[in-house]
Amino acid sequence: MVERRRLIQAVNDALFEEMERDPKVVVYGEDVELSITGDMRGLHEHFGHDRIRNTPICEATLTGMAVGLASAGYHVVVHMMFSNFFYTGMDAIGNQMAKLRLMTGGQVELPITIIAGYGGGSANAAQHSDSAYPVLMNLGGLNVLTPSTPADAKGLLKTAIRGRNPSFFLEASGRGGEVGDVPDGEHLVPFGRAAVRREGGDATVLAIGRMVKPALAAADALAEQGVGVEVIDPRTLVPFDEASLLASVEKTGHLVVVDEARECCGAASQIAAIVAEKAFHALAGPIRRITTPNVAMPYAPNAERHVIPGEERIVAAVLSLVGRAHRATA
Amino acid sequence: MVERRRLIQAVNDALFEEMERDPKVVVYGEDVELSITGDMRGLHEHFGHDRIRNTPICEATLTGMAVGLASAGYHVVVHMMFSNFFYTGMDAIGNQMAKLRLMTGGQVELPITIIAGYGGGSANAAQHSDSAYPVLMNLGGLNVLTPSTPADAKGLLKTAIRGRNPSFFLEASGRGGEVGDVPDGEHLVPFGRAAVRREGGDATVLAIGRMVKPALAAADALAEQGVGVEVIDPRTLVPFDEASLLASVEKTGHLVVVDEARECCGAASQIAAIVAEKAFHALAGPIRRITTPNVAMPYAPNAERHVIPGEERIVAAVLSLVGRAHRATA
Amino acid sequence: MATTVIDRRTEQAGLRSGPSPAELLELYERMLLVRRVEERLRDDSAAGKLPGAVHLYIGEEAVAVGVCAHLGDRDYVTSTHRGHGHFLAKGGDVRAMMAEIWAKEEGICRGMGGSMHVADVSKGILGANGIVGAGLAIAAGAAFGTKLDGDGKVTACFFGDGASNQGVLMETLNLSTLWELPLVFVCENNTFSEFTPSREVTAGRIADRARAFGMPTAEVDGNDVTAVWQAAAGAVARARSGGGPSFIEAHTYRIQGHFEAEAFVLSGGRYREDAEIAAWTQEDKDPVLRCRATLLASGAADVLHAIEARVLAQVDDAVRFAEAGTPADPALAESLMFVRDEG
Amino acid sequence: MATTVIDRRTEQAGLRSGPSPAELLELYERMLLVRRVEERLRDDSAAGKLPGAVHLYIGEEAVAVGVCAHLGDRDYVTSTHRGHGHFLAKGGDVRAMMAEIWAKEEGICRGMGGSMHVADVSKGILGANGIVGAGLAIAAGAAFGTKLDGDGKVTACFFGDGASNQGVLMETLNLSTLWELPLVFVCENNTFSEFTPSREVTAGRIADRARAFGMPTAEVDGNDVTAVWQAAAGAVARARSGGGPSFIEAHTYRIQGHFEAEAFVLSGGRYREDAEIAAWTQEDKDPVLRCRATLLASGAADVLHAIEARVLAQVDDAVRFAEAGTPADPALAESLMFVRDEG
Ligand SMILES: Cc1ncc(C[n+]2csc(CCOP(=O)(O)OP(=O)(O)O)c2C)c(N)n1
Ligand SMILES: Cc1ncc(C[n+]2csc(CCOP(=O)(O)OP(=O)(O)O)c2C)c(N)n1
Ligand SMILES: [Mg+2]
Ligand SMILES: [Mg+2]
Repeated sequence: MVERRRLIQAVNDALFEEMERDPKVVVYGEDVELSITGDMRGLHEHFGHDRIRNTPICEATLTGMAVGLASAGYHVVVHMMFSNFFYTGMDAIGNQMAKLRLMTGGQVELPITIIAGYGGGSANAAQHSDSAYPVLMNLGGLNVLTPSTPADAKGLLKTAIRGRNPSFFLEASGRGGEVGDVPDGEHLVPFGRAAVRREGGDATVLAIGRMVKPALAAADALAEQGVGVEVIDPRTLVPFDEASLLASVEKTGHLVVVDEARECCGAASQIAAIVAEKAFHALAGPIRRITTPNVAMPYAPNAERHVIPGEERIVAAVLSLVGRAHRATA
Repeated sequence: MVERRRLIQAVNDALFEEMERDPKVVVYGEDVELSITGDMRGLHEHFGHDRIRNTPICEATLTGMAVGLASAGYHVVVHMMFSNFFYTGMDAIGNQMAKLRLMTGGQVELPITIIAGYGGGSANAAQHSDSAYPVLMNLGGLNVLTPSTPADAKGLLKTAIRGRNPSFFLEASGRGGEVGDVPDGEHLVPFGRAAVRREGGDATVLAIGRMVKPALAAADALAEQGVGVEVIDPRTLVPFDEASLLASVEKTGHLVVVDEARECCGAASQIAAIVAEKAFHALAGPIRRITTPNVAMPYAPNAERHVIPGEERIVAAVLSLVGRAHRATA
Repeated sequence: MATTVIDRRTEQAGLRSGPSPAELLELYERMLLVRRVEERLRDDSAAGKLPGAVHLYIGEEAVAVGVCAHLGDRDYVTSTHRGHGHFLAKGGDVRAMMAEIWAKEEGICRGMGGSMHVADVSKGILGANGIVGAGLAIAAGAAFGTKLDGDGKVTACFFGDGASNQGVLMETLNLSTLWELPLVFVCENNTFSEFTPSREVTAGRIADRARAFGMPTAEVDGNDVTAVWQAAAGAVARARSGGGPSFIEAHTYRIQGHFEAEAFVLSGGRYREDAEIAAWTQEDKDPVLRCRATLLASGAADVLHAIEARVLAQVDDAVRFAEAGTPADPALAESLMFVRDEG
Repeated sequence: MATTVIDRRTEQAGLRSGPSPAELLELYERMLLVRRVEERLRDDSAAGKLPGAVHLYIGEEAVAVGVCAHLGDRDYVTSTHRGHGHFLAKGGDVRAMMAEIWAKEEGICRGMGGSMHVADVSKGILGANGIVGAGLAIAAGAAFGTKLDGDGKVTACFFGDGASNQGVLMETLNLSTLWELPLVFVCENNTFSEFTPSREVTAGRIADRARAFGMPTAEVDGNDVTAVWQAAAGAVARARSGGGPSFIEAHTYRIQGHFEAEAFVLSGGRYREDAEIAAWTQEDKDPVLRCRATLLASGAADVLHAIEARVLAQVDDAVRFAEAGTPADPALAESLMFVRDEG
């Protein structure tokens, strides 16, 4: 059985279920009680001040506290609003969460889930629009989750909260209203397993998070031109499902990676590098990255649209690879 | 005319010369007056408390202050000791330095030079051994400099201090004693121009910062086996000299990227992705990344050696590409 | 806030007793400009004409205006996400700000920054800032620069009660005390951090955090422009003459929501009473009405009418200018990231 | 430090007047253990036997020992880069610590952490930390956890005068006050941040930063183990009984260099006088000698000999254990990064 849920409801459901299941799950963050993004709505009334709590504005302490609270046996959920605020709380992310398990010789487990919105498209300007996950991916010890559907949002968040490692759960800003089917009852999504969102034989398009939607639209458009596109949604960037991607590239011979994060050392770079190393002989052409260029997000909506990847850029990239560009766009 | 200088002296020379040249150059940081790494030695005696100054331990403010001081017309040099401490001062790096010029519509210039050591190999353990530049590279608005010789250290640092953008000048920890020729007099090295450290026709090895040395050693070893390796030192990662690299790969058909930073979304990923996109048709085989795996740096020296790239791994990677592995290593 | 507490040291700084009648009129006009601009932004935001979020300063105008009255173009300010008031009080151009919020090429940041990032560096306005607390360290850096310049420039740093819980406050209190920076900390305590009442997230008195460093500190009624003006006079004079940093905590109240889509995102969630808001809009509290009443009592009715008309005309003109502007140039996103000069 | 200042609130916390004679002997033995272990580390580091940098606590032993005397295995501590003393005072195993510093598989962190990261979570030692100030927030988190557990566990957070300038101090003072966390802040003011004298980088009195939050605060002679013990007794009792956080500033002195390669890296650079160091090694200042003198005066000479012998044997045994250990397993670097369990 499935149920239609908005993405933000699915997140909210996951939190309710996990807090209900395990009294050791504790949530805190700035303004989580009134929940301005909606993902935390109702939790305070239901679970009370010990389980979910507003904090002062002090990201350095919020991330550091998560380490101590997790070390003391709790499963910690921290809401950080926008992924730009990771930088404000970066010390404990980069120097503690990502390293402490190794540094202690495996003595600590850090079941920490950090939730934050990411990405542009809402004229929030540079300081509220970063897709800050490549930074996390380079730090070594952090899981990075980029759900694109309500079902995955719910299932990945539940897995994260139950897990025993630090995980960053990234919500595409402004996409909370999107609706999808969510399986009834206990729904968990494992880390490191990509979803093939659409099958196709001519090119593989790997799209991350909010980029899955324009990738699917591009695949539709390309199908009309006779180009079969396989759309892969990795769902988690760390751990990353190499096998599914490599299998798809073995089949199609072409790869386009679509990512809203900046190009330089972005997730798309990492994925392109993996394929250039491990599926080189299957490649029939260059690997294209469709990303936001190396810029801060501009405020003006037309400028935002100019830099954020969209359907047309994906279509053009695929066509440039499959060699039908002229015929198809003529 | 050239002079033999230790790397750390070359850095010190650059600071002396630029502070002498421009009274608007100001230096601060924790313990810069006594200069424990040696790069700042003598500056305090010579230029006094207004030009170089010890600060309290407060990285968030140190990086933020740089933005204000630069906005007020100064060329700011901040010493941050170890690149791990970038995380502690990350907010102003990620949310201000990297973005403010765009956000103000180009009103501000931020001539800021941040100096820090990076990398492992000294049993400093995880919190003092990160090669934290991939994080910077993803932020969009920051120059990233990784000199590998005394001459480049001097020339790049001088260019950075005179420049009008934020630049991160990264010193390989524990390598300050290495000696090299430095041209006499005014010596500037432009950003975005790679150096070909050794020519060769069979494979291109791009090596970053402290990895240039093992790459050259590997090239020597491979030469004995009849394999000609071209060693490229990009010198600056942002801006990056794509043209030189692509030209080399066009010639050799093979690329190995050697980087001490972690593999995931590291500099090597970015460089591999560029080549997989722009020189695909020149490639005769997969692109190999030789990096530190996605781990925190362990303390034990044997474990450090296990994870940090070295000559053998480079040799093996090149041999795996040029197809002489069995013959050569037999 | 009925009481005005000023530390002894501030009193000793040799203040004039308050603004002159002419100065008070100027303060009033500046406050009214901020108010009318933001009422227009409120309406245009509700009408869906503005792209991003707008955080309004309505009810807090006396703070920015009272402080900036003592600053010239060569002095610096750093501001917050709620920065229109600081921008206008420091002499920023209304048209250029309005065009910015409308995402136009004519905007002060060419449409790249928007409401949360209005800056005019030529006027010493180093920028509104979307990162809570970030302005504190930037201000310390600017103040360090002016200290090195040695020509008496002053930096004022505006920040909220919420920002006061960011560690960077303590760091900059420490450093500016040690380095005797010409810096005026201005805490706008409007009783809320977004939707959280300050008292739930703020222990002790904020001003005590500065007192712990021995910094001259004043707590003032932030809705009384004269009280703010007076405290700032002392603090700015002290900074200008090399006396180092001072701290002003201005008690005020945010009349609008945290931002203009608040009702929508909270979908019924409540964190304050309507009656509380209403009380702060009365003539005994609202800083614009209060100042107006004082001026009326001194017989300035005609002048007030002229001011009102002038301000409204200015706002209309600015909106027309913004509306008629050219859409921002998308290519700027790439061309403006670096000054391309090195090497 | 001749004077001991204790706030009135601390006095009221109903302390015993000091440790019993038997307890004082235990405190002495623990201090001596820290001292002798570190003397051995000093020598072995100079001899090039230890891989990384070692930061020694010599001269500051009374702080860790006086505080940890009130803590059990289920209580938590967070520590600093100078963490051997905290580790041993909190009951960490000497052999396991020594083997860690020798980079051996038998090390408490299996050779992955080293001197700067000694941790024994089973003993509540959440770890030495190479990031100055990081322990403050971690301690607040642990204290929040124990508050939720509601079973009277206490967290003590050790940090330096240098760390006191990190904003995270103010953030955790604020949050722990609001949330009434069972947390004891222990500032070890040893007058230096690396090679910078504290007064050059630290404005005001550090304890005043806590007083600004209304936190019970004590300034004590950190070289007098009884004074530390007493202040900690009050603070720990308060935390245990739900009375919230307290702050102790212990005035002490770092006798060794910032780290053991100091003379080498400074190559002649000086930041303090030899005479100053020498003064702190005298019987009226050095915490171990001072305690010893007190015990001698009370006629415990024989016991002291036995203790000295026992401690030296323990150190020898630990070094032998470490030296004979297996080199760390390099593969751990990869296998320990994650608990591989999800999905
Ligand atoms: C570093 C950071 N954390 C969180 C936010 C989200 N945020 C925006 S405004 C705000 C509240 C600020 O409160 P205060 O400083 O009192 O300013 P006010 O809005 O009341 O003017 C918060 C939490 C942010 N912008 N930056
Ligand atoms: C975030 C950070 N900044 C800088 C350093 C470098 N550093 C190591 S110890 C130290 C001084 C610490 O002084 P204090 O807190 O007084 O401790 P003490 O060494 O005196 O025990 C500094 C600056 C660091 N380890 N971490
Ligand atoms: Mg507020
Ligand atoms: Mg110290």
